Amino acid sequence: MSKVELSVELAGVKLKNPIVVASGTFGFGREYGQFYDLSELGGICAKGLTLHRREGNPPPRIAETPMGILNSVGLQNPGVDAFIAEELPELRKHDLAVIANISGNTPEEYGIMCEKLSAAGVDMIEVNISCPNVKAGGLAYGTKPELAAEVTKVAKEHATVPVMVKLSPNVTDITEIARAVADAGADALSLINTLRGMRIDVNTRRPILKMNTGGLSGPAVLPVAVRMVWEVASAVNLPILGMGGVAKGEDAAQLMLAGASAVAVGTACFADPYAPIKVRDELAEIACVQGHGKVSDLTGGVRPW
Amino acid sequence: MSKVELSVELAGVKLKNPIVVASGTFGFGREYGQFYDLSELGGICAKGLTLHRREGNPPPRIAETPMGILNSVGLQNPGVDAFIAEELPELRKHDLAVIANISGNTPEEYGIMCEKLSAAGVDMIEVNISCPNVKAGGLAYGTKPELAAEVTKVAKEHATVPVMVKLSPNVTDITEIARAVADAGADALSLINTLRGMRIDVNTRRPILKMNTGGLSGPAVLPVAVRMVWEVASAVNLPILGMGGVAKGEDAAQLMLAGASAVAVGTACFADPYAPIKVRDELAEIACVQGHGKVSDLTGGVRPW
Amino acid sequence: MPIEQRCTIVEMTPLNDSTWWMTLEVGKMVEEQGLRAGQFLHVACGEGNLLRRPISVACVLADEPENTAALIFEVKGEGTRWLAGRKVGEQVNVLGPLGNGFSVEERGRYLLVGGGIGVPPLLGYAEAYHKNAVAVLGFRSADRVILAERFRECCKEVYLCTDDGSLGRHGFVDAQVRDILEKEKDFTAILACGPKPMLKSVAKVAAEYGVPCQVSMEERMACGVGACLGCAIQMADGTMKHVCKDGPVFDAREVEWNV
Amino acid sequence: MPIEQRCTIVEMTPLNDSTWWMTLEVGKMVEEQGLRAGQFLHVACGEGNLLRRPISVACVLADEPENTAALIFEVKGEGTRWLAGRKVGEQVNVLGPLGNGFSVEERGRYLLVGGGIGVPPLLGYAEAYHKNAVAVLGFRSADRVILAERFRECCKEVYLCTDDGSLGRHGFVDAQVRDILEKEKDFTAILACGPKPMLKSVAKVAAEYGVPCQVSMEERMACGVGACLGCAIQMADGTMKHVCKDGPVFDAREVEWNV
Ligand SMILES: Cc1cc2nc3c(=O)[nH]c(=O)nc-3n(C[C@H](O)[C@H](O)[C@H](O)COP(=O)(O)OP(=O)(O)OC[C@H]3O[C@@H](n4cnc5c(N)ncnc54)[C@H](O)[C@@H]3O)c2cc1C
Ligand SMILES: Cc1cc2nc3c(=O)[nH]c(=O)nc-3n(C[C@H](O)[C@H](O)[C@H](O)COP(=O)(O)OP(=O)(O)OC[C@H]3O[C@@H](n4cnc5c(N)ncnc54)[C@H](O)[C@@H]3O)c2cc1C
Ligand SMILES: Cc1cc2nc3c(=O)[nH]c(=O)nc-3n(C[C@H](O)[C@H](O)[C@H](O)COP(=O)(O)O)c2cc1C
Ligand SMILES: Cc1cc2nc3c(=O)[nH]c(=O)nc-3n(C[C@H](O)[C@H](O)[C@H](O)COP(=O)(O)O)c2cc1C
Ligand code: FES
Ligand code: FES
Repeated sequence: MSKVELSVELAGVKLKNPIVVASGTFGFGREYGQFYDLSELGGICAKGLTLHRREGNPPPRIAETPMGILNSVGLQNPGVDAFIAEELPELRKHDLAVIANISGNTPEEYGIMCEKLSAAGVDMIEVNISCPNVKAGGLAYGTKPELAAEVTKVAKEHATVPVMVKLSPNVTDITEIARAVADAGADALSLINTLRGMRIDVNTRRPILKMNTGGLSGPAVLPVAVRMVWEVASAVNLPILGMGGVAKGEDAAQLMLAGASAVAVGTACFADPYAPIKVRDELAEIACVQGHGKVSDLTGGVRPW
Repeated sequence: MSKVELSVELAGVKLKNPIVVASGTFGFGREYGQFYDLSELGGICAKGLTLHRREGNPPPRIAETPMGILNSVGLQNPGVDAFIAEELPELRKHDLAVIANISGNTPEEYGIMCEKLSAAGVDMIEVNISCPNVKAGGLAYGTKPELAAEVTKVAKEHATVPVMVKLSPNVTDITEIARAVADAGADALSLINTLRGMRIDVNTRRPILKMNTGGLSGPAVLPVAVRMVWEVASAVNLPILGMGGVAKGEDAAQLMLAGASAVAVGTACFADPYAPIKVRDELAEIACVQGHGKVSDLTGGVRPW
Repeated sequence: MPIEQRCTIVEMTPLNDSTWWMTLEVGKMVEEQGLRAGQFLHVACGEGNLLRRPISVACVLADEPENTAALIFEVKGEGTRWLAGRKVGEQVNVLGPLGNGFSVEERGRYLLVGGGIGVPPLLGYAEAYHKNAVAVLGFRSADRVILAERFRECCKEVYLCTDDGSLGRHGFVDAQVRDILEKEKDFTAILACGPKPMLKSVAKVAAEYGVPCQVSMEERMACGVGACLGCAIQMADGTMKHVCKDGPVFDAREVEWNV
Repeated sequence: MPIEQRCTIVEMTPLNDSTWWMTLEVGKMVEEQGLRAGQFLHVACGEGNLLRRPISVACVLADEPENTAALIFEVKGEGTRWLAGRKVGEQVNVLGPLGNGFSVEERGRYLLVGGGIGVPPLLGYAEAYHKNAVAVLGFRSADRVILAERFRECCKEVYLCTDDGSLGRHGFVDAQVRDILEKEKDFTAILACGPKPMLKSVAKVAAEYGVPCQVSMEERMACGVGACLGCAIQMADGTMKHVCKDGPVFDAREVEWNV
């Protein structure tokens, strides 16, 4: 289509285009890989891994809200070893950056996973300190600067590939956490994870989710994501993978203008498996119409009043 | 329609039905009073007042987002004296609870306004410690437990009518603020105010709002409001005016089940001036179908898993 | 392999005051992907609803009308209300074929057990085993009954039950199933679809009489293709399986019923 | 007093590749509320868009067709795209009448100055002052021109300008306005509608020649009725006024142009 240069760099990792798929919304790529070649994507943040296999939370795990969804999947995954043995080789058949997403119960667990994944040759590790669906650890790491810094430090010590830390939006001041994580040596930041929310079935009087609350994602959260990416980009000097509610090229352009180097598409895939491809093409079109040679020219280009 | 008892009590103030209109979305009632008699409403939270007249923020002040809007009105208002002289008498011609909403630059300003408004005979005062659109004070009070407590204490000392404190959702732990405010003597809590967000015009590369960021409201925030009302209701023993994204009776029922004694309708009015009336009737219908004698039976009725 | 497709509506008929029969031209899904009854389509339900809605395929016609599938759905909330407002000639966007459908043998003898809106996915099986299958269909009351005539046309026997006794046998389907199995257990399997409590009781009766039982389960879905892990159900062995990818049909013995 | 009304679309005609003429049956708004050109309707634009869109009334017909109003709009984003997709016979939900419209005298002589999609709200005034008003209409280029014939039919004189010179005078409308005022200043007032930079230049020229000037302003709106204080514009005296309630038409001298 357009002649815009699509490739971008995220903490030294080259992405052939700035569209990545968000962790937990795209599995390990097998399912949506039935619809198109995964090489169309810039990268994949794989489903969140833990050291050991987890079955996740009891159902129901999904509730719809106005232009959003709540989920309480709770990190169901086969464990980091199974990922390395069974999923990574499959992903490597395609030409896209593979970003492993990890959650630990202790800083040590993060360290072990970083070692294993670095050795296995993923392109990047996304350290999830912000998943609101796990009782142990999880959210607490993402809301306390010292803990966030500690996890980051351990991850950096054990990883030989770039470490990206994923921030929670459920905080008073996201720049405080961003700064702590940056000071601890993170190579990149990704944001936002889900906002905590709840939906109640008024007939049964039960929360729809068995965990009572869950994480809100989808278009509803886009304005919060844009604000936080802008704040974080203004506060720290690290590349950002922006996400939260992206469903159109314009949404991705907003996040890039706010300061993101690349953009992840998550919930939008559920309505439309082709969403990441469409977002990529529309984004290229926007850059093209605006006369940019490269999409990366958008990054940080917002002109605040 | 149904034979459900609609009246509820909020910190000793009797509302003929649980539907209040949210501060800043309904002016002082004059405009929507052209569409129906304001006596249809349980109450009105009047447009946020400051000690002195304010012109508010420069335009643009409104941006649309997926199922939400951002605003940066910034407390444009005629000042507390003009409200008492010109607006309160008009509102008093109708049969509804009048709740004055106040914002101050200092705890002292809150005190002075509480005195004046108590003397003028409003039914309740809603202390806004959470408006994200004002530079001085505003948000800071709502995000720091000690400051929130201080403002509450001063307000209580100067008010002779019940004091309701309005909480910000832009915090890591809303129960912490709620507890501080409860301990400082608040008679009720209202939540949620707007979530901070941003939208960028990708063609001009300018934020749409002249203030760059603004407050997100409307259906998009409903799941966050339900979660926070539930958390706060579980944490403190104060009546709650729930709000955030209510557009249907079911939404109001969710907030009541989560713990709200009454519910405010805000942004929904912009699309449909009759929204508060429809929400009221649909809520009554839900209570009726479920076989309740009174809508107030819904309050706190959620059965968490 | 699932595909995304805009399908033209060629029939839209109310079956009762809240249930619709919608026939869609599904084209390649039948020819190339082998769409069959008991699988489901993930249907986009208008701009106001972010998520697609899973609706089972009641039956598939390879011809007359060519390459069409019937979806039968009840209006529950906003998505199905939107769907019910569609008209013949309009298009709906669907993902499919999704899920597995019941696993059957060519010469099998099946006992079909459906409850309410769980009845439709059995229709294709009733038709496939012409005059060979036995059906037990349960509904809340006489005015909720759907598809009874069609099942009568193609089943060996059809037993109707209603919760309030306003038509057929008074009570739940599991009592009827018990009576049938009491007389003869010689079924290849029970194929059951309906609300979870019903499936649980039917599974229990089937186990008692040693008859294999397949159940079609429901869970709230996001992606519909196995990517989000949203539609988990608990298995008896403590693991989770996913309705959209591993189901919706499961062996009743594998399911953990006590949650 | 504004009312909420579902209005049937009785005409839907494209004026160029992105601009539509939509005639609505507005019933009581004309009879009882005295709807007139220059006021606006706040139009609900489908489930996907939370806010209504303000669209000016181009002209009102009390008869033939009875009690209708013409809205002329350009497709800009999702709301107007939805609106452009409506068909004759469908209904749209509108709030109105809203705002003030231009303030005019029965025997006045008006210079109408419109730019782009700011041209339509002047149409009603051109028609009301049959063969008495002078119009200056500016467009980006020849293919963007709308309503030129209709203005020619009812105005004394019509001057067309295009930014690129592809039709009429090359350049902006304010140059043309200057030339006209240079020859004769005897206008009751200038009535202007268009983008803010255009209004600013026209206001400047008007002030130079001492001709009263009314301008129709735009600002992003939520409620449309004066309740949310969203649509503020800055006044020269430092106060804020609101486009929906105090406007959209303001005396050009009252507006703060340097923001
Ligand atoms: C595999 C499968 C096959 C199905 N087949 C049929 C069928 O053939 N006919 C039919 O009428 N119904 C069927 N259902 C149920 C149907 O999907 C729901 O009734 C429908 O999604 C409700 O949507 P709504 O917008 O009307 O309700 P809402 O309550 O507004 O929906 C809100 C959200 O909850 C989900 N939801 C609500 N109820 C259910 C439910 N029972 N199961 C799963 N998700 C639900 C919706 O999908 C949506 O995401 C099936 C469900 C599954 C899982
Ligand atoms: C008093 C008034 C009268 C108007 N009359 C007309 C008319 O007669 N014909 C016409 O074509 N247009 C008119 N406009 C402009 C029209 O309202 C916008 O073009 C329209 O709202 C854009 O909506 P959208 O969904 O297509 O664009 P989007 O950009 O998707 O809209 C997003 C949001 O921004 C608002 N918005 C975007 N552009 C404008 C704008 N220029 N002015 C105000 N709000 C905007 C929308 O209302 C919506 O809330 C008028 C505006 C005002 C204030
Ligand atoms: C079903 C689901 C599962 C998710 N699982 C993870 C996860 O395992 N790890 C993680 O860091 N984020 C997870 N997320 C968060 C997303 O990666 C993303 O941050 C969030 O959904 C916002 O983007 P979106 O609005 O585009 O979906 C999950 C989100 C969803 C909806
Ligand atoms: C335009 C606008 C102005 C507002 N002004 C105020 C205000 O002055 N004081 C206040 O406490 N809240 C104010 N709010 C917040 C609302 O009262 C309410 O808390 C919020 O909008 C969430 O409810 P909703 O989604 O129903 O609108 C304002 C909201 C909007 C949209
Ligand atoms: S719905 Fe996503 S895994 Fe089943
Ligand atoms: S749009 Fe609400 S005051 Fe004008």
